Amino acid sequence: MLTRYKIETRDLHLYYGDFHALKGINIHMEANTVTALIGPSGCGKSTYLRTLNRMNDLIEGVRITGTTLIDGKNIYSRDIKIDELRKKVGMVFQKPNPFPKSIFENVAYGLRVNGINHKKFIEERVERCLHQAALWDEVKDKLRKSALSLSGGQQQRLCIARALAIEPSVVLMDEPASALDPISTAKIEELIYELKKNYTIIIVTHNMQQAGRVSDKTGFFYLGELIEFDDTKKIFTNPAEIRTQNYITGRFG
Amino acid sequence: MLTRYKIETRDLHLYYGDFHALKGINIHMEANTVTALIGPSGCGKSTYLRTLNRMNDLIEGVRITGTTLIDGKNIYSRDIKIDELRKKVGMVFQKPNPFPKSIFENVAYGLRVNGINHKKFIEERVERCLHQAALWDEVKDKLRKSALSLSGGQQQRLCIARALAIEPSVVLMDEPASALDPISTAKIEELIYELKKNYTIIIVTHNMQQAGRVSDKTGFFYLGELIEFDDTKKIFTNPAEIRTQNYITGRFG
Amino acid sequence: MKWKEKLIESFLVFSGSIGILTTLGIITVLLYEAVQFFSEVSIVDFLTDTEWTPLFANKRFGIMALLSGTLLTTLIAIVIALPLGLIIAIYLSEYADSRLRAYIKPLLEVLASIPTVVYGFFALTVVTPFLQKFIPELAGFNALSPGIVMGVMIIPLISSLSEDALYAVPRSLREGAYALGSSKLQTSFRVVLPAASSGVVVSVILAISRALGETMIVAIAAGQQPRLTFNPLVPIETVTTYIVQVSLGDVPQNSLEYKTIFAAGLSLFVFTFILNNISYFIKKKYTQKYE
Amino acid sequence: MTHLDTELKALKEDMHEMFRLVLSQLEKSKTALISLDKDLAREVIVNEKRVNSFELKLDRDCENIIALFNPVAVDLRFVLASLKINSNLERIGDIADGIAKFALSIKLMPEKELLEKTRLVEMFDVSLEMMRDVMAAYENEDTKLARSVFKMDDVLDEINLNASTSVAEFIKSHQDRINQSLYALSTIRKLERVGDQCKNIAEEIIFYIEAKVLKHSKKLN
Amino acid sequence: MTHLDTELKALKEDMHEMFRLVLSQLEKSKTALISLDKDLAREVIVNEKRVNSFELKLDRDCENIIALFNPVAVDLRFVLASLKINSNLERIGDIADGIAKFALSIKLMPEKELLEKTRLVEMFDVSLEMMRDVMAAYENEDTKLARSVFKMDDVLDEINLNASTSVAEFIKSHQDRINQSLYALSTIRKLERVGDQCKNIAEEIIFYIEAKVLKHSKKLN
Amino acid sequence: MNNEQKKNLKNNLFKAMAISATLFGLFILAVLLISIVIDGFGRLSMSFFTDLPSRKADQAGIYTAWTGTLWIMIVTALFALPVGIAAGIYLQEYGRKNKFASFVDINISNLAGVPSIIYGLLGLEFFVRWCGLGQSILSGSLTLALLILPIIIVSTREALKAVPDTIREASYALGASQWQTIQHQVLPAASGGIMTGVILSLSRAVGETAPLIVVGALTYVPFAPSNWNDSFTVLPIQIFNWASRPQQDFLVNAAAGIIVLLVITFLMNGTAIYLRNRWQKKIKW
Ligand SMILES: Nc1ncnc2c1ncn2[C@@H]1O[C@H](COP(=O)(O)OP(=O)(O)OP(=O)(O)O)[C@@H](O)[C@H]1O
Ligand SMILES: Nc1ncnc2c1ncn2[C@@H]1O[C@H](COP(=O)(O)OP(=O)(O)OP(=O)(O)O)[C@@H](O)[C@H]1O
Ligand SMILES: [Mg+2]
Ligand SMILES: [Mg+2]
Ligand SMILES: O=P([O-])([O-])[O-]
Repeated sequence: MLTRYKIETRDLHLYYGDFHALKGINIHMEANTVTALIGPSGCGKSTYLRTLNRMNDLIEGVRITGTTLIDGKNIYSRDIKIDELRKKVGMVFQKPNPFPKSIFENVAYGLRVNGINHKKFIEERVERCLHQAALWDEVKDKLRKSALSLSGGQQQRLCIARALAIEPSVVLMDEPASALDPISTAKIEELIYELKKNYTIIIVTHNMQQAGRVSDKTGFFYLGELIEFDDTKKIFTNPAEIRTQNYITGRFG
Repeated sequence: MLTRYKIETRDLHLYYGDFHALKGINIHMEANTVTALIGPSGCGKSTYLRTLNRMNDLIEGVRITGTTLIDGKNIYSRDIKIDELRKKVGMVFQKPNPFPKSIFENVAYGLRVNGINHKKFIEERVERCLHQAALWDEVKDKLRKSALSLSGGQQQRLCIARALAIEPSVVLMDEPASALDPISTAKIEELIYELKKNYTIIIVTHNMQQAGRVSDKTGFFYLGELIEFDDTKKIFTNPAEIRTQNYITGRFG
Repeated sequence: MKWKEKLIESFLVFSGSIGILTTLGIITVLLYEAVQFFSEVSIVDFLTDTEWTPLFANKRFGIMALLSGTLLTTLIAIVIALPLGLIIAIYLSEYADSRLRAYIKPLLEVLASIPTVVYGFFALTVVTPFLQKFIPELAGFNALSPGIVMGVMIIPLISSLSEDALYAVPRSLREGAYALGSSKLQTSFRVVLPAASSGVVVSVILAISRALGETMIVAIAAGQQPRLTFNPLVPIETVTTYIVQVSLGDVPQNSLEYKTIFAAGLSLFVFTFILNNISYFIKKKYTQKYE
Repeated sequence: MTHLDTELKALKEDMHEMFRLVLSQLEKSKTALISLDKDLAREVIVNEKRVNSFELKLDRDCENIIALFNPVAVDLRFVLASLKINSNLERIGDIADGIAKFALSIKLMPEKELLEKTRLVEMFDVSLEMMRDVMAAYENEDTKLARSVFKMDDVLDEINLNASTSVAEFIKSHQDRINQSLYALSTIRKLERVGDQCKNIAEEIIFYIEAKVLKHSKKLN
Repeated sequence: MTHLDTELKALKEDMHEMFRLVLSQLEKSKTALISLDKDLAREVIVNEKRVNSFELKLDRDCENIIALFNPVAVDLRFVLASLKINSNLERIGDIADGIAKFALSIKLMPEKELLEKTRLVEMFDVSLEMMRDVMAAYENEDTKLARSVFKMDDVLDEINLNASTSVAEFIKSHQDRINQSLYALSTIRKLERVGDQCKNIAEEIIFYIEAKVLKHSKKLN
Repeated sequence: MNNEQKKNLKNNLFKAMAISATLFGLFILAVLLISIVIDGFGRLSMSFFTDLPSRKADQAGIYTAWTGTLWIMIVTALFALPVGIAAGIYLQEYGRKNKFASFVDINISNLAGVPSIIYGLLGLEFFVRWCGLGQSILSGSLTLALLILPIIIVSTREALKAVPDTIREASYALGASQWQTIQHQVLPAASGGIMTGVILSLSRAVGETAPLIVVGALTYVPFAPSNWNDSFTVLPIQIFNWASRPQQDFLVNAAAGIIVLLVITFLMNGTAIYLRNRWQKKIKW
């Protein structure tokens, strides 16, 4: 289908069983931008994020209508291979979740399950991704050590490197820094800012300041609806919707 | 001992076994103020807070030197009864931790374990404390329901009511809102602002904005030392120490 | 790749269903033989008769005679194990320092890993003679001695599972209680124990169920004399012992005697089945409260 | 009400105080000049210190609110607008002080003809009117009222534009009153500035309420 | 470098641009008036629009930085100082524009005697010097340099104080040049304002670097 | 007495009770072990392991018993392990929410509580009679396999449950299929826990007596089994047999047999505990 956007969602509805979790979402992201999704707890931010790599398929009883295009292709059409989609749309989770393997194997895993076994190639890719995730200098001497021996912030950057290893073009992040201390958080935010050059990034965050700092566009979700979607600057200085304003100024509920 | 402050700590050192966790802390709080303790993870904020109600006594291998006066009395002297101290110095924890009892019984618990059984008295106290914690209206019709049925934010306010029930004059809060969503957080912050009229409050927080919003004084801890302690306004507009400035402006490490 | 995964997955499904097949098997087998049994023996007699003498010429089929033995030994075991197990659990979880707990808990668990024949032998050769010193009228085979030994055997069942439940109560809850000025004992009994109550109840039910089904200890040390009594000093026979007794003899298949063991087994099964279900639902309902 | 709301309310009240203070300064400076009331002029000059310290306090308050509460959207616009209005008010205070100083410098009551020709009194009145309007607009978040001052500023501009000519004319016929005329001209120039400041204030009010930037835009209203 | 640092750096660069733009406006307005170069005057008037829109942009940038990055301490002081310096610069731009308009209004080259008597050229030079100094002070975070402008402002004040008298004297002897003289006086009043603005800028610079509030304080330096 | 003192007294009283209770449990354990060692240690000799059973106590050995136990253990493991682990994987990974799986779940938890002798009845009727396997090692092993299946399934599930969901999601998010995720991430991470469960369940099988008696293990077998269709006896049954005899000498034999049985059980349990500790230390989520 035709779209000039990297990602475009049209009239997306999602139901968990009877519960209508997303109500007609229309949103689009351009390539190489950072989009932040904010909103009160339970408003559907994560749910929307997870429609983009079809992570919600893993949950039973989920029903979806509407269209989501990535690079112009409907990701819910039949000829889409879900594994391929997930390779293209990487994901980083709230809590750092490295595999209980070595640092090296964590990054290499995505390649291996996708049938790549060429040693040299894997080594190069691992190094490059660790560089990209600004982690190489800290781990280059202990690639064979367990990933669990890293600090929380390092683990999260490792998870980012791991996601980058399969060369996604979109990276989804679901509250990637909420389990981290402020210093690690700052590092992750810097990283997001860097990664923007090569990736389209969507980040869910509870932290309004974070949305302000890292994103170009911001979407405000409320009760399953996308209330407002605009330039982050606009949202934070002059939101069009009163609900958005109430939320970001803390006058909610 | 003589002190004109509600709480005064002089040259406090604390060791966890060999680890020197607090290094010569000197700090004092006036009555009816809110003091925020900030600093990077592991700098000793919680440790210091927990010296004030001797919660650290529960941990094996802790050694303490120096003096801490509350209302002019050395809380580590022999004639201090630890249960009495803890009644005077209430505490609210990071994650809401209501007892798996009814809402009413949660608030009444502190009275009961201190040997108070007068029904009327307990009822009145429970109601008053729930009012103070700005929770009464939300729970007055379900006082006999389990406290676990409340939302996270409500649970945390219940924990505050529980702490108030034994009429402490000091309330310690260790990251009381870090497990809550922004809306509940705002409610807790309002509450702290209200409680200030009657209590001396010390709050540990990771969230600098929170320190700015709720506190009159702010102390910045780093590697077990109290680097700077001053009016919150001063700290946030013009800190005296370059390390403080680096921390609050996010230019740390 | 794909078909390999399909194959693996079908094996997984098959394995999953073995559990159901087993249950079905048990019920079918017990019912199949029991139905035949009840076609020959009236179910009223079975439940009301006070004697159990299927191997004698004068056949009487009063299951109560066996059940009373089972209940008696179980009761003795629980009377021993419940208070001891619970106190130990609270002590280990709330009072003992971590190093002490690390040693004591596995040591106590050794009690549960000892094969039951060993306990039977122990009851017969050590405990009974020892008890006889204080209670001269105690018979060589009796309910008391195996009951006590069974109690000791299930102590770790209660203490370990309860301790797990107590220990799983978040530390923050204890700190909450201490911060309100409560003592250790108050904290343990008023906050921690209620918070862990479902786990504790489950452990007790499991212990009871285990005692009901216990075989070898009673088979060795309780004698094989079915009688409807609650006197712990005389020989008795439990449901399980009877089944062993019959299996050891040369009872022809398809004989009525042969079928009795299925009728007896069915009675036992019904008891434990109910208990297990109760504990399952308690567990389902109350776990994950703190997550 | 949130803690931030409390702070914003306090800020607004203090701003209102500042408005009143500066307005009274300007009123007094008018009387001082026109009626040549030197005592009043001295009072204005003394009070200028109060204006200055009040400006500092408000400045500091705005800074603290931003540093401690991280206001966004309408709250941030309100604080920033107040910050700027505050400095506009301080400048009006300065102007009142300057006019009072003129009143101290001249020896004779300003010639009636001069006042009429230069329309100085009218100018005073219009600028005071503008100040009162923006004050009320700020108080009541009334953008309509705020917009009304733009028209009034046109009057000031017109008077200002003709000022040189009328002063020059007056000087030609009143060689003895050159000094006084020059002060009149300077006062006119100053009052024109007051009009500008009020316009700025009005723009800031509109900016904070409607988030529309009017400043420097061609068409107003 | 953090994201905020990047933004602050960009802000500083833009502010520098604004400084240069306004400085060049003031320089050109000087030439336009003194050499009566009407084309140059027109250029200044046209460029004023650029200054205005640049001010708006910088204003908006500061607001965005505050809204999005919640700067505190030195960062916040820098942004707030820039916000105020920006509006000071815009006013200097306004003044340059006003002077250029005077240049368009007068018909004859300003009399040499008038210029000498009123020390107008000197005034221009001093205020340009002040502007260059605060610009460099901002650039290099040099509080010493910033402090140096306070002394220079004294010169302007003195000239301004004597301006009425000297213009009055000049008018007496040059009745045909009244208009021109009045414009000269107005220009002097304006340049005095430039001095004030530069002083304000210097105060803001010192405030942001040292967190010391100098504004309205009695003793400077 | 004031409130404070009362609190203290109660506290100390409770502590005294708790320590006595703990010591009581440990005391019984000690008495049990010591009395058995005293009774049986002298009887242990090489020939005790190599002698066939006999009517004369001093000539009787446990040769047939321990070979039978070995056979039973191996054959039981052969059936129970793959099926048990597979069922655990199925229930935990595939059928987490569906009705069938939750039905199976109730079942498993029930089976875990069914008295072992009931399994004996099942084995007797189903394997021995209906399947016609006779009173053989195979019948016994299959019975024990069913008996320990719930233990293996439950411990497999526990071990899998301990692997956080985030690990699975991470793997899916990298484009791995479900089986790849299980194979590469979940199983390796859970292997320690599964191993522990397996060993514990086998150690349980080694000690089981009643179901094998019901299935028809003989108390007297004059030869060692050579394949899984042979009839057999096992150590606990041998012990039971000796313990049931009135002669004192056979009680000594029983004690000696018990020592052997206990050593085997303790070794297996010790291994399991060791494995569990190492596994828990290695992986901290
Ligand atoms: N698996 C599920 N089954 C049923 N309802 C669900 C499920 N997952 C989420 N929901 C519901 O859908 C709504 C949106 O959930 P979602 O996780 O997207 O919220 P969110 O905006 O990410 O909130 P948070 O900030 O707390 O993460 C919530 O009301 C939630 O209860
Ligand atoms: N029980 C303990 N035993 C040994 N060391 C401890 C213990 N508790 C804390 N520490 C150490 O003492 C230091 C201070 O800990 P503390 O919990 O006070 O930090 P904090 O400032 O509260 O950090 P955070 O923001 O992460 O809560 C840390 O280095 C920590 O590792
Ligand atoms: Mg979410
Ligand atoms: Mg802490
Ligand atoms: O555990 P038992 O085999 O004796 O039932």
